[in-house]
Amino acid sequence: MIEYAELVVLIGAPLYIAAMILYSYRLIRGPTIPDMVLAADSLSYDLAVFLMALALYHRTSFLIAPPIMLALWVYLLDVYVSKYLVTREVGV
Amino acid sequence: MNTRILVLILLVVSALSVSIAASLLLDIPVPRGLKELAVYYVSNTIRDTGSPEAVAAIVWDYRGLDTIYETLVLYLAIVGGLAIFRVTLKTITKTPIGLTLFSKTSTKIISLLIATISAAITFHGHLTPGGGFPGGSALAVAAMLIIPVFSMYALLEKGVTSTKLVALRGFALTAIGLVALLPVVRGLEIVTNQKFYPTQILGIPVGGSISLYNIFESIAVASGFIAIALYLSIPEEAYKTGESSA
Amino acid sequence: MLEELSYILIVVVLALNSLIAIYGIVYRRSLVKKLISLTILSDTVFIAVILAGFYFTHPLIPPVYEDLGGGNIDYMVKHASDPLPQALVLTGIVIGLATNALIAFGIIQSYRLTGTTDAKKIIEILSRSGVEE
Amino acid sequence: MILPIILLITASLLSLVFVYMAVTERDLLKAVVFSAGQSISYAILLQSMSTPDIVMTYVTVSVGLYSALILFVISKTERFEGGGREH
Amino acid sequence: MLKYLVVWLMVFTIYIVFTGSIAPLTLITGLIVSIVLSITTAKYLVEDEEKLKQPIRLLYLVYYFLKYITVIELRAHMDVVKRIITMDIKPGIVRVPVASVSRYARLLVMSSITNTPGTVVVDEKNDYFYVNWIYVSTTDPLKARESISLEFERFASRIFD
Amino acid sequence: MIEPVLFWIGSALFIIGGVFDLIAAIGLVRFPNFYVRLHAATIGAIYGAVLPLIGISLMALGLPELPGRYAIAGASFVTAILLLIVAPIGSHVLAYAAHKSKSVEWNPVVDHLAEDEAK
Repeated sequence: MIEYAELVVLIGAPLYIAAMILYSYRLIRGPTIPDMVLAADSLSYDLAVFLMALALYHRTSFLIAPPIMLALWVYLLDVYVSKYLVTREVGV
Repeated sequence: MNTRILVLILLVVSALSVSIAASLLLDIPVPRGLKELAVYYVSNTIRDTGSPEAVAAIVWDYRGLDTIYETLVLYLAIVGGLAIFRVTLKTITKTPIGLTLFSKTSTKIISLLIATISAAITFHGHLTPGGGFPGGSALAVAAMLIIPVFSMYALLEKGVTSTKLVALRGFALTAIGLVALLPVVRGLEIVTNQKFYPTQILGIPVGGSISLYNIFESIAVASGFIAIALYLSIPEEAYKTGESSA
Repeated sequence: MLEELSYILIVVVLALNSLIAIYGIVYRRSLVKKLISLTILSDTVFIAVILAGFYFTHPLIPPVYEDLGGGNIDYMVKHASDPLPQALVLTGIVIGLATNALIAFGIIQSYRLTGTTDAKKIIEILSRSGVEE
Repeated sequence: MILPIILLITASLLSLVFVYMAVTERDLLKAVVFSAGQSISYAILLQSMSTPDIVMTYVTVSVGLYSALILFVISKTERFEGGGREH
Repeated sequence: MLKYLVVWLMVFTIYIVFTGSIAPLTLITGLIVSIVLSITTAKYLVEDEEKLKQPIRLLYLVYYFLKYITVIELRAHMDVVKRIITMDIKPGIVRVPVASVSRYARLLVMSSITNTPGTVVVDEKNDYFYVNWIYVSTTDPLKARESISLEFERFASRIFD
Repeated sequence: MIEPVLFWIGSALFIIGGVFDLIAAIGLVRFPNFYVRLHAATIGAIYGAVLPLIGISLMALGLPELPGRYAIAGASFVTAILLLIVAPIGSHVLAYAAHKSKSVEWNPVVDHLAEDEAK
């Protein structure tokens, strides 16, 4: 059964990697800063899924915590960039 | 602008072509096995340290003394940074601006969840990946989310001041030192783990001193970074209007 | 074949990355840009240290046992990643953050004194006010 | 073994692009976002080398705390290399 | 008193689900963590304790979650996927009135609107949501409300108001 | 006997999520400005991330020989729930900041928010 899991992850991988490259293209090109932060958001949500699937691929339960961090900390980037754009001073 | 993209494409293409050529032409051996020192660490970690996690075992047991000194460096760097900014936070009063109401409501929930997850990472640091450093920095992020969303004054009103945080940090550092020094009273070496601290309490694996170190290190890292963030978020006007009391 | 390609490519890319970061530290005039380049350089060095303990096997698992019972030591020795570089890098990352925070405090303070973050202009201002370089 | 190899190749090329863009960008705010992208691609490298301890600390510090720190610095100094807070 | 219990239960459940084990170590540390966090944060999280005494609201929430993630989302996703292929867009920001009162009800309505592809809440002012809409079919606030947020609001007022 | 069913449902969700993620990425590249790209990013966050995470959780539950399968399932489920809370707030905050700072140029059909702010 676990070989099938590996196969499923391998079939899904090209989709996620292609999406990753397209998101990075938008992150590099993005004319404005909100565009770039949006692309970084989507990139890390995509990777949260894919890195979690890597735990199935390597058959271990110890690779599960990093994706949750990746998904959460990009929210921190969102909040800080938005606050800077709105008020110029982050702390007030 | 255009030359910049051109140079970028040149860089990527040359990196790719050099490595393709090297992998085709040269016979470079790639590593296919663990190094001998690592074999020792991986196979003996449970017997030597009582922790199934080899990284935590190295950080806090095999090379525990290094880590304690590095924690001291961390403490000094933060204290040095705070010494450059000499201002008392009490003198500044201003109405908080913050972000939108939605982000305020949801940041409350998200911070609670982050704190929960960071506690889970810290307390299982001797059994699963994680431990003091990731748990502590995650806890710091929970507080650093509050600063832009509610503004720093919200934290100050609740009594979270950087003086208290530096004091908390000092306490955590003292606790780490005590845990390291305590085996000396029974004539053992400094930073002794298994001969002094129990590996299991009532059948629950606690990993000797490793879990204690993890908890205190997490407190130290979190309070240090929150103190830095609080100092950095003092608005510039506080300096220009001369409200600072240097 | 692919394994060799990926290994060499990572080494080449890490070398290029550190060269670009050093260019940023040395030739860029903004102090903030120097700080960003410094973080990139330290990250690259951390990856290089981790790469020193990396090897090709499938599955590649973290060096963690399932329980205290000991488990299958042979399986772990064949498939676990190297714990020593990880332990060294782990403390390095956090200490790097603290020292970079110290540098950030310094940059802000020098901006308050001189009104610019441009390294050349700072030297000009200092030499005009009679302070030796 | 094929999946980690593909990830290593893609992520290392991405990191090269992000590092170059971050160092040569004049707008420091954009440089911060590029350096966050560089951190994300390094996180992929680390995760495919199976080092979860490092990934956790690295992602927290490098995507979250470094970005916040440098944004604090930019908000207190100037946004563009060579002066100026606005466009 | 009840609010502490509810926050405690939430934190404890998240802790257990995240670690995925019921070993004694997890249970003991989870108990400590959840008690500490519920004592320190419950007063900021819960506004009205009376509503917690009606568990029917929780059932509504679960039913809403299931219906939302399958039926409503699928319809909206297909719409936007079609627009990605055909590039048939007419973007704009429209006013949408909201009737929900409590903060959590509004947060739920807002999250539902934003999580549906095609609509994003930009701002909130004087009981109006300002919604960025990918295809503005009407500029009249009441008609826009019918096609954007009416269904969410019905559930939200049942769950949180 | 339930386990193969769970596993195959989970794999289907994982693959479908990948397809939606790719479509979202194409949308993010093709759409003309930030306010329209927000909608493509929402696809990437909900059907491109939350759905496949639930799928991975089901897959892990359906694999009895996987060590620590409950940990994988639980962590993916918690990540999915967190994304459901975090993703809309991220988009909303970014849209708010872009509109407040006027850093994005676009030609809307109608912009009630700008009209109300001009009053």
